[in-house]
Amino acid sequence: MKSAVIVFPGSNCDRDLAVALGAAAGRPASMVWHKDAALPPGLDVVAIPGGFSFGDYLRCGAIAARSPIMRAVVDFAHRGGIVLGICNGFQILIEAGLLPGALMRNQTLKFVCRDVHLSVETLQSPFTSAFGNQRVIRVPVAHHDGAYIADYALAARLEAEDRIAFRYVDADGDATEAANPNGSVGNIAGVLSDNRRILGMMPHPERLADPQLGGTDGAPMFRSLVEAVAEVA
Amino acid sequence: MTEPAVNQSLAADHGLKPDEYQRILNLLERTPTFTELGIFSAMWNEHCSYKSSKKWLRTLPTKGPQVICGPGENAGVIDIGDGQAVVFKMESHNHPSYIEPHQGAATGVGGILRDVFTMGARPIAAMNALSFGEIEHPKTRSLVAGVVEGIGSYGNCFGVPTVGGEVRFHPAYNGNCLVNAFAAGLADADKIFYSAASGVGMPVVYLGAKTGRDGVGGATMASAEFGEDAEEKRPTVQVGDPFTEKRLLEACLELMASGAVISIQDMGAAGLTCSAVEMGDKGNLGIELDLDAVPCREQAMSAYEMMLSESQERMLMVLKPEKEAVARAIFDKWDLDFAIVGHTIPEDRFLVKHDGEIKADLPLKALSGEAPEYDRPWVETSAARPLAPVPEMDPAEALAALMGSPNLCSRAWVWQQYDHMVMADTVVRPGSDAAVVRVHGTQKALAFTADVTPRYCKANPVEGGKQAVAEAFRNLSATGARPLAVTDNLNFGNPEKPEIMGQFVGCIKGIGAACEALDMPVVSGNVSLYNETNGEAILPTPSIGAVGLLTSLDEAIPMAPCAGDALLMIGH
Amino acid sequence: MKARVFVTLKTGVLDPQGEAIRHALGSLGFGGVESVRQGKVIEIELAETDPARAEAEVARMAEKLLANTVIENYRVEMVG
Amino acid sequence: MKARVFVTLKTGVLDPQGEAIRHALGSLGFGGVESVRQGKVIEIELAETDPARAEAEVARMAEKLLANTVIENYRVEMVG
Ligand SMILES: Nc1ncnc2c1ncn2[C@@H]1O[C@H](COP(=O)(O)OP(=O)(O)O)[C@@H](O)[C@H]1O
Repeated sequence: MKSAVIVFPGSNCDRDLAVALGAAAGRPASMVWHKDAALPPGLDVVAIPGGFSFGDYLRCGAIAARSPIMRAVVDFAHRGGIVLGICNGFQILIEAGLLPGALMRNQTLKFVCRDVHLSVETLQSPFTSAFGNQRVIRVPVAHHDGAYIADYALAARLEAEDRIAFRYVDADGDATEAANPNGSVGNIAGVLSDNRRILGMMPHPERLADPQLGGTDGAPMFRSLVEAVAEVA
Repeated sequence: MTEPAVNQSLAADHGLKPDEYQRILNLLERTPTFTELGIFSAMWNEHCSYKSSKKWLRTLPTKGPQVICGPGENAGVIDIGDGQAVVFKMESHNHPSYIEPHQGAATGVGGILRDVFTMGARPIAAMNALSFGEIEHPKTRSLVAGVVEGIGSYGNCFGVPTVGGEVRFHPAYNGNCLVNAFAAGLADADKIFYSAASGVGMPVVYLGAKTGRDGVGGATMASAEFGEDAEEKRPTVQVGDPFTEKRLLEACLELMASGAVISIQDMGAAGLTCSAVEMGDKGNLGIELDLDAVPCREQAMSAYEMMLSESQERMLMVLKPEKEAVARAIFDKWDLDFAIVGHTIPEDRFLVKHDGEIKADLPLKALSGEAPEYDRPWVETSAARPLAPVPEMDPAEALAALMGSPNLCSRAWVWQQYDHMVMADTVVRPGSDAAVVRVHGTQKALAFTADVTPRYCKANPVEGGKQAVAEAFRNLSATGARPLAVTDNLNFGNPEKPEIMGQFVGCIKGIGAACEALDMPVVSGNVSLYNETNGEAILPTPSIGAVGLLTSLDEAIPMAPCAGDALLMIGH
Repeated sequence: MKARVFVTLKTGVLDPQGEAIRHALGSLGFGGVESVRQGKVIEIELAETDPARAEAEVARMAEKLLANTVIENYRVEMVG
Repeated sequence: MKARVFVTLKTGVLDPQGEAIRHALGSLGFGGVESVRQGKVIEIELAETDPARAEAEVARMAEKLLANTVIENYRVEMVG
């Protein structure tokens, strides 16, 4: 798997994400600077990391979504490339129009950093196929603007098309209000594009993909990517 | 714009005592210019000169085989083996946080992070020790909310995990909260950067954000006791820009790797003044500055304003001239200002030019070397009154009351607002005795804790000082780490009062004795005095930030017990 | 020329910040506050001296960057 | 009655948001943007029907809560 991590000024989970991708793929991810106009050739996966691109000033992800490299990312996505956006990366994908909906300030108005439980809602995607029976996972969230907003029609369509990748749930797998850390509609934590090859999610699977950090529940996501890429090749 | 006439009363407005002003007149054998007066006031205030505390700080143990650099630089440096070093310091931002909690606390975090990365270290952990007034006090809630939000907003955006700290509530902080910020970073032991300039005719370069009129006079404010009108005066507070700081970090680390840096210093309080004087003083060189080249955010800034501005996210560097193009390209890449604003000169002189005029022409060494130093009178703290008898109560009720009390309840509501996992190396998260952060790419880890119990320090400063160090030591040990060294942030009231000075002296004696006994030298620190409102001092609060090393994560001791484990109590 | 761009949430989009302010005003004893909505105002100083051209330019800025038109409306006002 | 409160940073106070927007507009090819300042606008729906009383009440809200008067100015506008 050849992957690249896009680095914006203010990205701060770029290294973590590259480590997780690199560990799964057995080859390092390349780091691509936001001012570049093109992606390296032959990529399988483009990943947009968490952080505070451009300080998250104006709106989270808004300025990054309009930087030169994003035109190349949009082209890559339109050609069917696999694109993963985590946290700020999710916000950027939404601002770039690659995923529907909007992300707004957490309902508590506070930044929230803690572990949450997620249910893996679908295995039908290059990001989730390796979760297998492991349908409730524990990974951290760390964000201020993670409330996923979708109107009724959009939420219904995402549901009908099986494009909700993850939901916030309690340890038993129930999508309760208490399990929702930010006020997202329908406890939605991650969504897929209509071709299922773009995923945006607020939680950080890359932060729990190493036993020394207290868990590996995030690791299957990176394994899924490697398997999906290998299948095509 | 006409400058005010310089005389004793203007000097007094600058916080200079009559004998201090006389000292300046004797030194110069003339009246200083307005800009020069500003420079003296910045250099000679408590905050920069440590004039009340120096004598006592010198008594602290600062040496040990593990110490690469002790107090005196931007931060302390400790050897952690394998050619690596940990760089750390703690610093207060008390007064600014009381006036504008969010921005005050945020810029406090920004300042301490810069202290760490100017030395060439990438910050890997932050902590914060907070003291607020009683919960019921009308200001407490908004102060707590603002301070916690400010710390989070800065650290989270910058991308450093905030892994520990303290929160306490006590009426003694009603009019004067404490915000002490700690940061630690990692560097290669042979690639530490210091502030001493070297070489004559070397370019002095301004890096980072533009200069505005932020906090002009702020350093003076931070050292003056608050009066009734503190809320009315409302000096311009600085606004933090963590996004710029993050870029400044990346640009500085790239710059250092490029070999362009001779010396570097961050611009903190009275930025341009203190940083330029420090680089010259340490390198036994003079500095000439041409303020026309300083990148300004506002129009028509005077020399006085530029020399005293506290605008954040700025650095001053002495550059290897042949590397100018490389260095400039790095700052262009990160969209930051890069301007040559002067050069080093052979003679002992601080020359400041602006608009074709000489605005200041001072003997440079005297600015720090001749700063007043006081041996303030102090009295030993008298023995505390015995406590009232402890009421008899049901142990279960007592436990519930204790666990629900503001000072003992869970702090999760604080640390959950901080990204304590960014960088993906946090092995032990907040909520334990000390946090543990892995040294990236190795099996080593560092443990961090911040501790002090101010009521002990009030009752018996010497024992309270010892206790703070001992608690930090225990917290580190409990994770499996070997304690290495400490940084201290000494928060006290008005040192001109012998009882307060007595608390200060006592705490230092206790800290010194404990650090000596436990082989944990003090390698950096900060003093914040005049924490009083209407003559009411805070509790003596010498925060101790301590760092320990786990040579392998296999040595880590988890806190969560397993069913069936035996419970032992050790010690006495 | 100077322009102001007002960016506000579309009706129907939940505004947690506005809601929090309404609540806080209530606790501070301000009665009769029926609803609160929070938006942004962005003031832009332009070199352009022709009002019509400046206004059109600012509208393009709003469309392209300043507002997220999925959830926000914007309004441009020329100040002079 | 409806009121709008404009909250803007005092002159001289650093506005990182405005600066980032200015920079972004430049990269998007919008020339001639000399400065950008970002502020807040808070729209309040009040039960009060007397314009003068409503305005005075909103000014008090701004003073006490809506603006951080250490670094911000505010202006109240009645909409009707
Ligand atoms: N301001 C803060 N920021 C981050 N973590 C904090 C803060 N205050 C307390 N903590 C964390 O909460 C836990 C409990 O704090 P404290 O009661 O002071 O612990 P102890 O008494 O064991 O030193 C510790 O892990 C500490 O690091």
